[in-house]
Amino acid sequence: MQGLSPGQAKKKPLSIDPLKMSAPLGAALVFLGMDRAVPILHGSQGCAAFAKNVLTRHFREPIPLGTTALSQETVILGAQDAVFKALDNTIRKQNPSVIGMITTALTETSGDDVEGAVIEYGVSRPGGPPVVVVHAPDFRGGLSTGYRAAVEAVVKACVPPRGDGQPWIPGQVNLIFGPGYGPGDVEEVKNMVAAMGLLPLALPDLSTSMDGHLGDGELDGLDGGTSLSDLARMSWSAYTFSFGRTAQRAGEDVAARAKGRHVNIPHLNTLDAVDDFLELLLRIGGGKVPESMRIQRDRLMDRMLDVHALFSGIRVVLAGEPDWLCMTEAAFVGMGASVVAAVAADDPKAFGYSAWWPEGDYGDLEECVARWEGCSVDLWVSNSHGARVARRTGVPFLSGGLPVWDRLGVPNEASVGYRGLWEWLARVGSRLMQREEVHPSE
Amino acid sequence: MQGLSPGQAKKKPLSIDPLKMSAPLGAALVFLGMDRAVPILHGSQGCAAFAKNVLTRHFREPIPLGTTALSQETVILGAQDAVFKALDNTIRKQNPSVIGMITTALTETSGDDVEGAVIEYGVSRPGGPPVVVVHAPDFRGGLSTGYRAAVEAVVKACVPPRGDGQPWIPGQVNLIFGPGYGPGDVEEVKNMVAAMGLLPLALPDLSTSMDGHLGDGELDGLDGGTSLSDLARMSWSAYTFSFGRTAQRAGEDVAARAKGRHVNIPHLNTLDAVDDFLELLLRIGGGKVPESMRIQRDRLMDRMLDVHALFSGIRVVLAGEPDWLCMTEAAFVGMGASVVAAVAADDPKAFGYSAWWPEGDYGDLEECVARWEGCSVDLWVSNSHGARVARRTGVPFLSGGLPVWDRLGVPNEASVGYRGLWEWLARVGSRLMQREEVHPSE
Amino acid sequence: MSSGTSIEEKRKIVDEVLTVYPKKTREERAGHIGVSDPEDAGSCAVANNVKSRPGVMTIRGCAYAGSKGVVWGPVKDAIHISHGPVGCGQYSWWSRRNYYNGILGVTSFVTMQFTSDFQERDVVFGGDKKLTKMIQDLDRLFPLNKGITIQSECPIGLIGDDIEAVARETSAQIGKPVVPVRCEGFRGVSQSLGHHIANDSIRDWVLGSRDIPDEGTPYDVAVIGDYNIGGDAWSTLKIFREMGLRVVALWSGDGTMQELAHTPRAKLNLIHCYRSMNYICRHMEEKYGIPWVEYNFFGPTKIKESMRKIASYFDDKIQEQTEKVIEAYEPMMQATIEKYRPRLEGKKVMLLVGGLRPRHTIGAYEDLGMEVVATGYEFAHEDDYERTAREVQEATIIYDDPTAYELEQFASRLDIDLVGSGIKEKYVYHKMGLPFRQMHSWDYSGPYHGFDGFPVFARDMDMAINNPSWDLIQTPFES
Amino acid sequence: MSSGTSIEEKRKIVDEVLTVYPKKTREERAGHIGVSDPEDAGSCAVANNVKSRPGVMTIRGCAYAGSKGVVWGPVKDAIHISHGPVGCGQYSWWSRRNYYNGILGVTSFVTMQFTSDFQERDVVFGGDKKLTKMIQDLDRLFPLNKGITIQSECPIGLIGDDIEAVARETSAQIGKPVVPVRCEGFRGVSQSLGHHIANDSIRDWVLGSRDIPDEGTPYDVAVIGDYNIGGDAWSTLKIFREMGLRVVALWSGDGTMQELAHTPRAKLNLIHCYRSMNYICRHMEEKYGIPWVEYNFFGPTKIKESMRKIASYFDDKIQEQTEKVIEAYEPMMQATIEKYRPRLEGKKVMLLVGGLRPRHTIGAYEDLGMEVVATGYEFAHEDDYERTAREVQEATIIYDDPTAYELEQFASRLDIDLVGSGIKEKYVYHKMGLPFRQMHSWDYSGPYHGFDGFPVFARDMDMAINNPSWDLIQTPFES
Repeated sequence: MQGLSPGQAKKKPLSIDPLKMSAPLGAALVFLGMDRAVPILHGSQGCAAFAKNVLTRHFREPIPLGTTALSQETVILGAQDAVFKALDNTIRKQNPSVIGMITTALTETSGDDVEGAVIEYGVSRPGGPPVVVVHAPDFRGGLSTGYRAAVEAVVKACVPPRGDGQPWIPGQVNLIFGPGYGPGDVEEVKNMVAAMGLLPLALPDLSTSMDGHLGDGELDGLDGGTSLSDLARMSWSAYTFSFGRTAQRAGEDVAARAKGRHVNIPHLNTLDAVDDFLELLLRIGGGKVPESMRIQRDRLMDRMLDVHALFSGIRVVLAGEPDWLCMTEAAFVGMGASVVAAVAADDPKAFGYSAWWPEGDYGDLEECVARWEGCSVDLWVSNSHGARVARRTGVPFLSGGLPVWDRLGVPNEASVGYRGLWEWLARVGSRLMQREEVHPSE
Repeated sequence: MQGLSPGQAKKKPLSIDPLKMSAPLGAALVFLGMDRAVPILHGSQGCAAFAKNVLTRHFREPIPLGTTALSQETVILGAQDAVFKALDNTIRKQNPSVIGMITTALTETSGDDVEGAVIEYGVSRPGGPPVVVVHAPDFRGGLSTGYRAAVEAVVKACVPPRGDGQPWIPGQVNLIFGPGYGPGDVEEVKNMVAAMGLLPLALPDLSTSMDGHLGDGELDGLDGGTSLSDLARMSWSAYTFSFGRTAQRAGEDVAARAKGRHVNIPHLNTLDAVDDFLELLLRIGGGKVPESMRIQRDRLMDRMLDVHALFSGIRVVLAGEPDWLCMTEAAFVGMGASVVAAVAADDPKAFGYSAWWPEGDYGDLEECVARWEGCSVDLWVSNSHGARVARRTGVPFLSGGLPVWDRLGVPNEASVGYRGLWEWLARVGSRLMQREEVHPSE
Repeated sequence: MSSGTSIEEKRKIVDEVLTVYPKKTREERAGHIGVSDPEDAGSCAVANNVKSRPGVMTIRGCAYAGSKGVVWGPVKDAIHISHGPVGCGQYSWWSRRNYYNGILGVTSFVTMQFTSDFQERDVVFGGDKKLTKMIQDLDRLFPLNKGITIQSECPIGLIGDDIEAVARETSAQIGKPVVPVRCEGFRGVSQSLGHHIANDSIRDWVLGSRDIPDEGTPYDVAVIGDYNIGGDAWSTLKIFREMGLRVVALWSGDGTMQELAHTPRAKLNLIHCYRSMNYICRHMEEKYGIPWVEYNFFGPTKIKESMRKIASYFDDKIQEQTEKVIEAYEPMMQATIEKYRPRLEGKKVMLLVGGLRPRHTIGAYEDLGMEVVATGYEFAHEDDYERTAREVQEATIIYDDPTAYELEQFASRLDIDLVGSGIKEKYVYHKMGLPFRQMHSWDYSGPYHGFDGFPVFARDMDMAINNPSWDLIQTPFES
Repeated sequence: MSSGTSIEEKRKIVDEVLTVYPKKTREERAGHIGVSDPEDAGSCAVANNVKSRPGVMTIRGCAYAGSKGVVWGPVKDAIHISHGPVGCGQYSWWSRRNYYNGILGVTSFVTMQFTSDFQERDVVFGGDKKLTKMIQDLDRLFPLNKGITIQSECPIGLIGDDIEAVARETSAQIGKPVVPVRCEGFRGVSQSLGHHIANDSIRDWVLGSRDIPDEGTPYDVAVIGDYNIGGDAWSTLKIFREMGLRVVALWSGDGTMQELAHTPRAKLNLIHCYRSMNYICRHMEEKYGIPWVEYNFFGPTKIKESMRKIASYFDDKIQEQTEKVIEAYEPMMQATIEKYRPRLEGKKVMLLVGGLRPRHTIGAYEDLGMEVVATGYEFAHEDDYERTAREVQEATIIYDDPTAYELEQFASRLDIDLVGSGIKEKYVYHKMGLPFRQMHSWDYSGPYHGFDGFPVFARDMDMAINNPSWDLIQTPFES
């Protein structure tokens, strides 16, 4: 894979058609995967309104995202009162189990003491739900940076160290997910773990909160996701897996609290990566790979061969969050394609990916175009914003990552595990196939 | 829905770009869903070669389809020797559990006595696998006609009447599928039945034979599907369901042999049709609708609302086999779309659909085009042959039915049940969405 | 349709909804919610344009949204820099569907996104140098741009950057307008102040004089406050042109910098979205003596009324031509009503939108036999509520900046058939089993303005309400 | 590469594979399988063109496939009626990818499908009347067609229809050729007889005389037996034109009725697919004295050899030009070989195809360093095997109409790296974990002919063999 040298990237004073999402949105995403959690963006109303807009279009779900609605005066005179009011109102209306208080560029620039305000609130109104403060200034990193800050803050706040007398619960396994895992992916991993006879505990668990369901009663969009009691029980697990490097430190922290073992899984997007993961689970669980998984594997192998000629040697351009890039690159390379350019929407070095991709401070679509100009590209995969640029430059496009609004059911799609990869191959292969079979004179 | 009067249709002396597949292929399809079954087309080599070609492209699987390889002499002098040799060779090489001997236009025109030959073969070489003769002249009906003949012949040959002392097996349910159900659909129905605590027996069962898997050892494409012992056990089921009218008579016959009850399910392509089916299963099984089904239903409802504006009031043209038309029409109409023209690839009257669609003798793409000319159409759904005509006439196209070769994974797709319909909505909705969001000046 | 009793009933509903609040909040919110009463002139004049309470799920945006997202963004041949961190520009990117003609990246930049992507060092050391460099680079990369605007995000206002100085300096360098807009998100209580700030920035940095070297005609008009969402302005222009008027400027959907600058040549300003653009109309009236007239192009009743009102500013020729245009479209309007009215008659609508829509669309719904039984604004002012009073039926509930809770309560207590609001609310109402249309972006459809827009509007309302899916929202099995 | 020992080894493998058969079958099949031996002239002359045994999974087609599918189908401006039941035309529809220029449904009909869709009553009462009506209708519906052919399906030959009479009558009516083709599927042992019948029908119903009112040139040639699969003929034409030749007719990919009729003007017939078109070349040689020469346009070695051979029929000008063309393409050919040969060197190939490919592609594989270790035909004759003997390396296994069993055995016993055959076989080999390319239709790729085709061919073989998926075909867990 090609890469700009960091020097090249840093020179740019502007970003055109950027892919980078900002940190508060990433932090909010973690709380959307927690049961009865409400994330509050500590900033002006617009911060919450805009982030809510993007998340709503992607998930096609109500997004419970609050705001401290700062105004000129509160910014100048201090925001403690706004924090108090926001917490008061949120607790009375939504009755949340946990609240995420997420800073923004505004409050980080003004140097607001949000921790102090939250502590004081707890003192003055005891008995309320835990309030997890996450620092996510828009000007530091992107979605992944905010996501990581949030998942680590949640672990610190909600996963207690395992007590000396408390044994591990046999077969219970913690799964800490990075932002590359949508609801469909989380579901797939949980299903795999459960199929191996183990008990999965996921953080965050978008598969039950943001999976798009219309249940009885609960209309506020707060139902589903990891509960506080799930988090409390995480310290009773002997094994913790984290998925994607963005979740690695959180996974390590959980394992440290449980005094158990931690394994980071960079991706589950190739057949052998899934095989290896199942081997790990086998060693933990001691059982057998069940028939259902074997059927999925047989189907995956068959499809890999059915589609291999479509992927062999094609040149792909990717743009997205670092974890997603790692996963998607593995899937393409595993099928014989080459990734000729990858642009990260957040700084890959900060997540341990420095060997592969250029710095992502300025990762934008303009860069994406610049990289492949002069070389033929068979497919461009990025979030839906890429569609317009891809169309303009004549490159076949397929949306992936976040936000995606040009296809339906995307949050439920999986690309990991035997079944996820099997579906991914059909999805991507069908897109690639559109280049075939068209008669030249038609 | 509009329809040509039968008179109009009958006037045509020619068929241009026909959708009709011929009967022997339909008959072969049934045997492809039976374990270690080999269908043999009794005709010239080309019959088998062509049908094999079509089925291979659709399923992307080896298709075990034999031929009696008739030549000029054998046609004139009688084909008994060819039948004997074909059976000899097939039994020696493939070691099948059951053979389908399917006539073609050639042998039906020449008046060959294939029953006689098969009986004589059985007498002269006792102990071989059952040979089920199916009459499927190419000049009588289409794929559905051949399919029906085959599934009925299989029931007659392989499902014995229930003996007086033999009780029904509690919870065992027979599922007789028409040609509207691909491997993914059959799997979905079996999963539903199993989730309700019942024991499904399917005929044919493409979900384990034509699902595209690469297992150990068995490379001949004969593994998976309904076994002879499954068929034998079918007479011990108190309930038989048939899916689609093409399978209705076979279902009735199975139920008669089991001295049980039969219900025909026209389609499972709307939420309420699936609800009704589950109610029926509840009455049989007496259990509860499990949580997994509720989750699927909640997701389906949610998606219906997410996509309803895409479907509301759109005008759709369909072309395909009668059962498939019934299913697909139900799905579209259930979502508020209107089917402005439907062209049947086989005579719908012959399957009890006369109230809805015009005679299908001449159902072809030319007709499909003729019907919607002058009125705007938002989507055309038919087998892949429709793509070219749709492109020529500027109508958005989505492939469905058989054969489909312009998308991957199609045999595994489902459109029935909560989950199948949920997936179908994303598939079709995403296609409809491509009309949205394109800026006029881009 | 309604009656005194009905007014009482509605007041009772409002009271019931508010009882859950603590006393202080209840009193405060009561001021924001009224029930229209022809006997009581002040019944619709609810409290407005005050700060939302922190922690409520308001759907309001911020000043940046009002400037970049609404007023400035659609000006197609200028480059609009989201100055500050990446999120604001990213999240609002292409969510308003302001259509335009032109070649993207060459003559038009509407659907592109430019940001200075502030990093920590920019916050610490200031962003003026970066901004200067960026403007120079942009002008080099896109030489056909006709101007550059600086849309300030929150940190800019805190770190003491002097973007006005940068604007003056770079404008001289590139020889084109560079417009600094102080639309930091924390200013004001909603996007509304952003509109005002943006209007003022056009006034101060762009607007020209009446002495424009082009021959005017007596029929020159400017269209103000049509953002061409889904092609709205194109339907609008068609009507004015057919009436015989010459549209010299379009503010701001599909509009250009030159049109903005040359607007003072207009003989009459036609304003559709009063809330977001009244400031500039008042300014032009004061400074140049250009009169302005409000119009409403939703639904045939209001379209015809508006056309005749506008024509009355001109001579007989225009007035006669206007009648001909009305007559020509009559059959199409009738056909639309005949087709959809039987399917929509009596359906009850609840609205919560911004700008002009909560009052302007009422006529269009009524043309289809529907009733708007509750309506309100995200960010309206006193004058909006005054105007609303003239449009609503008796006993309509009117709310200002309602909370999600209030809306959900009204929706269920008023037996609503259709909710019209924004994307952020859409799925909440879906979960309640309530048909919903996005009334900011027309839910990816449009246009809704003018004669061409009404059949689209009617079809969309029909497809939302009459889709069979709504009948299936129940669970048949016992848990 | 090979040696006498190797020949022995191969013979042993053949014997082992055949042992499972009963004696009679074993003897019969042994005649169909040889091992090439330079010492033994007859070693490749295996038994051929005899009936396949019923019940074996032969991949052969029928006479209809040979006529409609191969020879006639690509003639683009004629309408080809599949006369009989619907299946034959339906199943063969657009499976050969014969590319063409022209407007579909107006001037070209290749990718449309026309059938008389026989019903029971047609079988009972005969189809001549229907056929007559159909031809009249087609000519009315598609007035720019240049002729109509009647491709007989099985029942036609049994029910005593007189399609020749219909052809004569309707041809007079529409004033265009109507060609009856007696290619019923039961005739002959494979598609091969269909080629012959189709050739004869062109001879008898279409071919004109040498007296054509157009000035010929000394460089007029006809290209015979290129079906333009994936654009093959276009790559071919390019070379002949660059050599200075004038191609007056193309048989039959992208070809027209007029080209067929005017072929006798050619000074030389260039034949690529000998099997399907040799009949017409021999006829033109006899009747008009037109010489013919076979050529092979797969891979640079054979392309160059063929170009020089063809040039030798012409004057110095052509010969010099030919050398220039060869020289011009040399760098591209070298670059292709340098890129792919290291990835493909020593890979073992097994082929089973029809027509010319089992021998013609050997040179192309060898250009890439690959070995064709087993090859054979679906429907070849004696003369094909004679020609094959000249192309294969020592100890190559050669089989005629092999069964699926035989092929699978050879594939595993010969440690094959790549199988080239048809779509019907493709997935069988996938299940065996063996890379596979469809060598009838180029697996939706192409062209493979000529200089332009070789890089495509090389890339395709590389992507098939070197895809990482093949390494993963194993099951890691215990059952």
